Amino acid sequence: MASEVQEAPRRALTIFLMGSGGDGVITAGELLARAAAHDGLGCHLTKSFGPQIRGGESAVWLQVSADEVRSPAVSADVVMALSWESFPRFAGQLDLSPGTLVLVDEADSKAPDQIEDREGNPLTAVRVPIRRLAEEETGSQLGRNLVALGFLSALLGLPAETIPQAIAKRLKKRGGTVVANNVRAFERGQALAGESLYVALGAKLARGDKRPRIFMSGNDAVTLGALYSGVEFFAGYPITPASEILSSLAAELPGIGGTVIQAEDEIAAMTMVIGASFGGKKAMTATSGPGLSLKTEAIGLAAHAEIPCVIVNVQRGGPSTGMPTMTEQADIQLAVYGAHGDVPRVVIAATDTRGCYEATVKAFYLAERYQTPVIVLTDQLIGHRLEALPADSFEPHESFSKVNRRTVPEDNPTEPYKRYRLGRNPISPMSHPGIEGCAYRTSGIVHQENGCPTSDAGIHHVMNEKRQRKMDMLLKEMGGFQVVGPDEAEFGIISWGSTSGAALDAAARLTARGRRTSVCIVELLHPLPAEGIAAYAAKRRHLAVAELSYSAQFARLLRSEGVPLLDALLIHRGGGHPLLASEIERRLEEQFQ
Amino acid sequence: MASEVQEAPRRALTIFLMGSGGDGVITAGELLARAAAHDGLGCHLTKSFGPQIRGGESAVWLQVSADEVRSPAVSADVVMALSWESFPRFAGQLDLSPGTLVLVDEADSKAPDQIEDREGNPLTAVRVPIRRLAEEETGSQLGRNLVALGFLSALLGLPAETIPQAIAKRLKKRGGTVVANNVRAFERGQALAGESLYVALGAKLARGDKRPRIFMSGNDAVTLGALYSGVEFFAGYPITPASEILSSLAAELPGIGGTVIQAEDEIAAMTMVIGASFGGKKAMTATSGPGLSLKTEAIGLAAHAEIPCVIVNVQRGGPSTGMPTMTEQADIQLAVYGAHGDVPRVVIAATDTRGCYEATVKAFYLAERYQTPVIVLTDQLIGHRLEALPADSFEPHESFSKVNRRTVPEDNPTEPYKRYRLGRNPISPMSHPGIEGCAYRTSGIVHQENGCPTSDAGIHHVMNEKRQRKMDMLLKEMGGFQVVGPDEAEFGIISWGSTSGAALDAAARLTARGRRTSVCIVELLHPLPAEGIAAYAAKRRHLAVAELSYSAQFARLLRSEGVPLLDALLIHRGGGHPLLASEIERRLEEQFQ
Amino acid sequence: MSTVPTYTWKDYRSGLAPVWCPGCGDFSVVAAIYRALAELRIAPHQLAVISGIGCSSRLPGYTTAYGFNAIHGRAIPLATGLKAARPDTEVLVVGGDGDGFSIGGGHFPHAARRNVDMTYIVMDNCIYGLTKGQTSPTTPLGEKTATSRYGWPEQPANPLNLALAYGVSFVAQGFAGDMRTLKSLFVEAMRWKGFAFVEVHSPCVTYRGREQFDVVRERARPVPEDHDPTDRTAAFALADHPEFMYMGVLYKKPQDTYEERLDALRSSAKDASHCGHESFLDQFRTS
Amino acid sequence: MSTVPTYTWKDYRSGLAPVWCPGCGDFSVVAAIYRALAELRIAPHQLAVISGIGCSSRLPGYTTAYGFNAIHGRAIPLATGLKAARPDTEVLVVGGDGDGFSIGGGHFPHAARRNVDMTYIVMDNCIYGLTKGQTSPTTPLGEKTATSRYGWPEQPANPLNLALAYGVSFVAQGFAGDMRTLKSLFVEAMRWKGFAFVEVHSPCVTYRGREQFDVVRERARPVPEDHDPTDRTAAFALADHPEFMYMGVLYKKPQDTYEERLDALRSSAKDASHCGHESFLDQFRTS
Ligand SMILES: Cc1ncc(C[n+]2csc(CCOP(=O)(O)OP(=O)(O)O)c2C)c(N)n1
Ligand SMILES: Cc1ncc(C[n+]2csc(CCOP(=O)(O)OP(=O)(O)O)c2C)c(N)n1
Ligand code: SF4
Ligand code: SF4
Ligand SMILES: [Mg+2]
Ligand SMILES: [Mg+2]
Repeated sequence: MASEVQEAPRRALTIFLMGSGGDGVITAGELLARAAAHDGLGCHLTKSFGPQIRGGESAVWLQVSADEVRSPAVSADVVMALSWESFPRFAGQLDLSPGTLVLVDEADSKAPDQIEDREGNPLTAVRVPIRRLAEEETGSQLGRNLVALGFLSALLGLPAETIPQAIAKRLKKRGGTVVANNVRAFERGQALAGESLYVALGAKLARGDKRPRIFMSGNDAVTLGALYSGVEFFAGYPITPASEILSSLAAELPGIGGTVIQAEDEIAAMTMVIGASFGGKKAMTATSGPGLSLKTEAIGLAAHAEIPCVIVNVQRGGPSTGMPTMTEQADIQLAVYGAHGDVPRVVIAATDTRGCYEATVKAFYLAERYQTPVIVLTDQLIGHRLEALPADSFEPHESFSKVNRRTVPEDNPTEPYKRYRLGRNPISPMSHPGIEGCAYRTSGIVHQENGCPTSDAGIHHVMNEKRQRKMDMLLKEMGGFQVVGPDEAEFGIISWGSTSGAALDAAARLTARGRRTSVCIVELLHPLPAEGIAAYAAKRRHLAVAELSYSAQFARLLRSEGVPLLDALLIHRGGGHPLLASEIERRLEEQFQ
Repeated sequence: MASEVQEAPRRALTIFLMGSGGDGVITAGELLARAAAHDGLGCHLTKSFGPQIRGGESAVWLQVSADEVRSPAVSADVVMALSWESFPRFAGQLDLSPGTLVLVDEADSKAPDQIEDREGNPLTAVRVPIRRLAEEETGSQLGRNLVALGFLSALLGLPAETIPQAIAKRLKKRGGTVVANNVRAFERGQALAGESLYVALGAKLARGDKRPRIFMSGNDAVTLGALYSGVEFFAGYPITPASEILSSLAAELPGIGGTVIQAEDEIAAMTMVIGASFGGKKAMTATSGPGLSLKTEAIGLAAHAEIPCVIVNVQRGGPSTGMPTMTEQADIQLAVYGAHGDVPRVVIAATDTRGCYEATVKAFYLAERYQTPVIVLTDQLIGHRLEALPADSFEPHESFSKVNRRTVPEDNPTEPYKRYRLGRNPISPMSHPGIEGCAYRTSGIVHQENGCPTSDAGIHHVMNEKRQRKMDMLLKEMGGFQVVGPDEAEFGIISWGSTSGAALDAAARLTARGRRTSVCIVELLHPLPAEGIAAYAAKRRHLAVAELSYSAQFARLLRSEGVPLLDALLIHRGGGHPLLASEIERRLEEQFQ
Repeated sequence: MSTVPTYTWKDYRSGLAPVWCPGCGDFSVVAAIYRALAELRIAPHQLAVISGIGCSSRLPGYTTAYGFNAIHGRAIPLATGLKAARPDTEVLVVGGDGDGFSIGGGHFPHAARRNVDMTYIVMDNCIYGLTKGQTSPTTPLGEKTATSRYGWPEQPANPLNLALAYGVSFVAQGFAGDMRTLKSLFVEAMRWKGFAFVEVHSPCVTYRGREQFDVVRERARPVPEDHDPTDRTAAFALADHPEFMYMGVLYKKPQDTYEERLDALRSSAKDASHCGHESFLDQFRTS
Repeated sequence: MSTVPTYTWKDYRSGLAPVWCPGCGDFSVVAAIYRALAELRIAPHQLAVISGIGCSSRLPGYTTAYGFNAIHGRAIPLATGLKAARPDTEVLVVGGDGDGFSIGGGHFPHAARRNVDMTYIVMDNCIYGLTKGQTSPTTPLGEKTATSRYGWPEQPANPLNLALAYGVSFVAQGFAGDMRTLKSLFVEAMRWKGFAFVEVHSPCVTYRGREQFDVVRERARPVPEDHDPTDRTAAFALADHPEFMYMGVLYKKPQDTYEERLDALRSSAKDASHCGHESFLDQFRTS
């Protein structure tokens, strides 16, 4: 088998670890990934589950690399099966190739004698005594994940101590014997790999510099961003894949004087947020597609009454209940255009874990500065994926902390207070209960400067204008997109959100092969920096738009807002599985060869 | 004053009748308009109210014409004030000119001595003894509306008997004396006009042929269309300006075996409709903006589960509660793009009363044939406006009655029934409770052919495709737009919904002045016949898009779906008042002189 | 001579294997439903099982009936529309405490007021199972869950009280740990003409532990023999009992069903006026 | 030495003239609110009046307080958010029967369970006034309205029963025809620590006629002197009375407020762990 092992230092490796319910695949994956991150490797951990809450199949993808990992892979270098039984569930998303090393328990009766890839080519399958070793050390097959962990950690050449320390910490409560047994199971796994030559696969993986890392999901980064921004109020309703934000803030906010309410539904959550912000507090909610659909009416109210608030929407597969645990990028039109009437609102997108943090911080800044609802679009892929990041990834943002809160009038001003004062500056100070002399009444009905209802079409017009002018100002302030890649790129890919990583990887590979390609990542979806994007597009000889939506919602948005796409290649499909760098690359090559 | 009267036969006349609460302005306006319609005049009656439920100001615009009336006017030839008090409320929308004849009660102390237009030019104001005559005949000032009615009916040269007959019918229950008094008040008004020369104003109005007419609002036409289509179930929640559809169907449907439920909210209404349609019945709801926002999630379910249903949305001023009794065309993006995920649905638009009927009939046809939710967009202007139409305007529609109901499987089929069978025809027969051997389970979760849930991305793709292919078929079947005007028009106006009438009038006037102008009226907003519209656009030297939305939602939709508008002139503004032919005309002239 | 077909419980079980966690209370509920249906001899194609979203809401998929696992919280109005469309269909609504009392809580009172002839079975586990253990409206005060690390600060709702206040015409309580009683409650509920509500304590073993079975079992008592089920005040008292959970029928009082009232209304409409397309149009003719 | 400012009812009346129909019951309600506020000496800028949409929901505009005439049915959650954000603000929620029991009916039980410290005044006219006379959840069975030409086929909801079943800690009933009692009920409700609900019969003269004042007046009785307002079963019985409408406080029982529980929870959170940005981030450090 040694012949199969690449001798040149590899820069990246993908491990797929799968099992059935109770196999402890997720725990093993997380421990392995944390240790790899700590050892200086870039890494992404993606989890995959069956429909069962408990007892179903589960798997983790671990992508490790000497460089930053930017986009998902489906090809696996190593597949480790704790139960082969779960293989059919994942077969569709696994791209196995003759180079893939498949590790199967020697005692697994469900595994066929000959393991093949989708084309029927035989794969290198090795039987390993995982279960036997586990039983020997822990007296139970439950220790199998530790043996596997040991094996894989040796394979990655991770320092021998890191993981045993983590095991000890996790199992401390269960007593010294349990810890010792489990650590021994781990070590047997290590040794098992050490005896073989597979260890060369990963041990020789080039390393980045060894610095402590942060290993975090996008949803956690949203929470972090909200805490950094000083969120004071959160109301939400549980929904996959956004619930972690509610849970985390429910744990964090009360201790610093804030409030978290688990509302009775999404409409209540959204209107609670409006109420808290009417009360002068920084307020936020988080949801996924079905919840965003329900919030539509209330978001219109927030825009109309100029209520600052942040709405995080972690997209999942749709339409309707769709595929709650899988990703898609098809809530963009709802975010940008949902709600009756002309409703200016801000929509910004996050591309990865760090992006989730940044978008949230920006969202609070924009909401408070421009007194408007701001929708942050992330998705299941980045919401749930764990990424290793440099420890200083979340340094304070000078530019976005400068406006900490909406402008508020003074008590007892000399002139009568007008909530929606019209003037050169479309942003008018916002009072809140408690400020004397500035009480006002507002409503969802068209209002005058002082908030009183009116049915005067002229006032309707100037208030429409006021809200639109805020968007114009905001657009001027924010760049709204970012171009990565060679300056004079001939190929251009316009992308957004979690697909951007794949676009970047595709561009890098194309550029490496002589086709200079850059990527325009759109961060501000509304108001859209259409001019800048159009200018970028105009300079490319070949243009593609890449996104994970069956109906190409992003491309439609670009056209709608004035980016004429004309001959652009639209790379798009429905979700479930993320769009891959290889797909984008192939489509571009085919089209523009 | 005779000198002011045009001697050449007029073809159109606009009367503005206003008063305070209890003045009976609406009753008088309706009686007058019905009589005018019966006498062969084209006519539109538009009502306008203050925010009060009772006791506020109210007014009617009556536009009569020898030809069909197509679009609203704001210039008035005659203003009749039962109470001058209400004038400020309407001043903003009234376009008075030196030619306007203003009739004020001689006893009205609120009226100034000199009545002026907005520029301060003095107007022809005549003091008439309306109140005195009313008191003489009915013993109360409550009869003022009848005196005014008599006056205006003489002015329009309507046959002397028609209105007294109608009065007698209306007041029958209140006894002979009341009828006699009121008829006399009416006759005094007639005589008053007769004594003067004003009568020449309208009496000489050219007439169309005298045939019985139908005098009906758009909302009533929707109800009629639904009844014609055999609607079996309606669920709705009251909302201005759509409530009349609920009220009328609640009166009509039970008697023919159907069901109407006033639901607890719009979400309930929409899901009740889904339930009834799942049960195999033709089902429908009607709402306005805020309600459509709330239905967003459920519409996604209907599209995903392929449930036929019709959703009528009578647009009003937005965002949020906005201007409930005034018109706007700004729910188009919500209708076309609202809902998370990729949600194909059909959106069709109505332009006027007859259009409301036709769109509703088409909607049922399309919903049942393609098993999809169909949204019909109308608006407050056409929903509430009363129009005179030829008696044969609502003849059965051959083409749209051919598919009466979705295809349904037979009891106990030989092959296992699959609700979402994939095949060459994307339309798969739909079973319902009661059919033996075809029970199936469906859901909002991604489903397999038999309706069972799945998280297989491949199936997600083919089901996306199935739904999209239905839209492609539908688009091929329907024209989706209509071009009116000279073949080789140099100017083109693309418009939709209630603004189309103004576009047609603008085009006619421009053409008459030598600028050959045609109008492309888009009826199918989604799936959009983009190719056809683009071809139309490409042939015009100058292009404009006309709509009543501050943010130009229609123009954005055109671009989004692939109609490159490039240099087109976007004529758009927020609602409240409808877009006028004169505005469109002026903008086109300014831009393309 | 026509023969009434007979069914066994297996005739109602679909080929789809439940994805519920081993030990979940919902297994007994579906088993009791199969058996109640067999006893009532309801043909699967004459039955519709409607739900929202949740672990419990997956139940329709495990039957051979017409089924709709719709959107979260909207099972009741969907079923109301269906029942109005097909009054001959037996309509069963099933779901969880979150689905029914939280997001869907605004629909329950209205179906009750209308007295729609259907059976509503709630599998109450005092938690959000499907979304992994957040609090629900019936989670006890002070409990620690995924969304209440420091203890839940809200009083729970009492679903029986709600049903009684809403005027539900048949109110019962059951327990997944007692399948036999459950089955007979379901039989009675489905036979009931009008809206029947059965609150079933169906423990979530994953997020609240197996011991919930014991917790309920210890508090469970049969409805006292001398209880008058037509006495609403007495029913309130049983529902509100601080210690015991009374299993059985707490309240039942016949009342016109929605379907009957709609039928009556259709008759008076027919008597009162000409209805429908032609006569509606006639109102608008100027002559 | 600080002096407590005094206010007269006019200090709460805004410059906006009500657009209600002459004779509408809501005039008395707003008048009673002005007077209750003056008696309680609540500074207008320390007060927020929140509503949804409806004739009655226009009320905030007629006050000098902070006001939000929001969207239909969502006054309660909006007010809940506001109260959590500004616990020092006196929060008053006002609205109609449609707003509160129909579209907004899903929120009422949860604010009650939480025992949010606010006062909820419903101006119940058994009809949808603003949209011109459609039935509401409290419209009597058989009534003919804009949406029920042949008589309404649904049983009305009993708002007092709802409130009691929801666990509202203060439940009262008043009548627009008796402004004096109304004012004192409002004073008591606003003084109440926790969620206080006042069901006010406020006739819609336009769509149900002036005679509704008489209909209510005839059935109105003061709550019996010997009624124990902490006895919920007794309160149910009064609420359910087939003939009389008992005016006054039917039920009140002190209970921890949501604000108190949230405060307690904040304390235990502070004790339990480091919270906030830095410590949250630390959890994710690989070392
Ligand atoms: C509109 C919407 N919001 C939230 C969700 C997420 N969600 C799915 S099931 C559920 C709650 C499940 O709890 P319950 O109804 O008690 O059922 P259980 O799983 O406990 O049986 C939630 C919040 C959703 N699917 N749709
Ligand atoms: C989402 C939504 N649906 C419907 C409406 C229309 N609407 C406004 S007020 C109202 C009901 C008013 O009834 P109620 O709450 O009893 O107040 P009242 O006018 O009787 O005081 C309705 C249905 C709306 N504004 N928003
Ligand atoms: S999570 Fe709980 S409710 Fe859901 S299947 Fe598992 S045990 Fe049952
Ligand atoms: S319609 Fe009724 S509720 Fe509304 S203001 Fe008039 S009387 Fe009052
Ligand atoms: Mg539950
Ligand atoms: Mg009301």
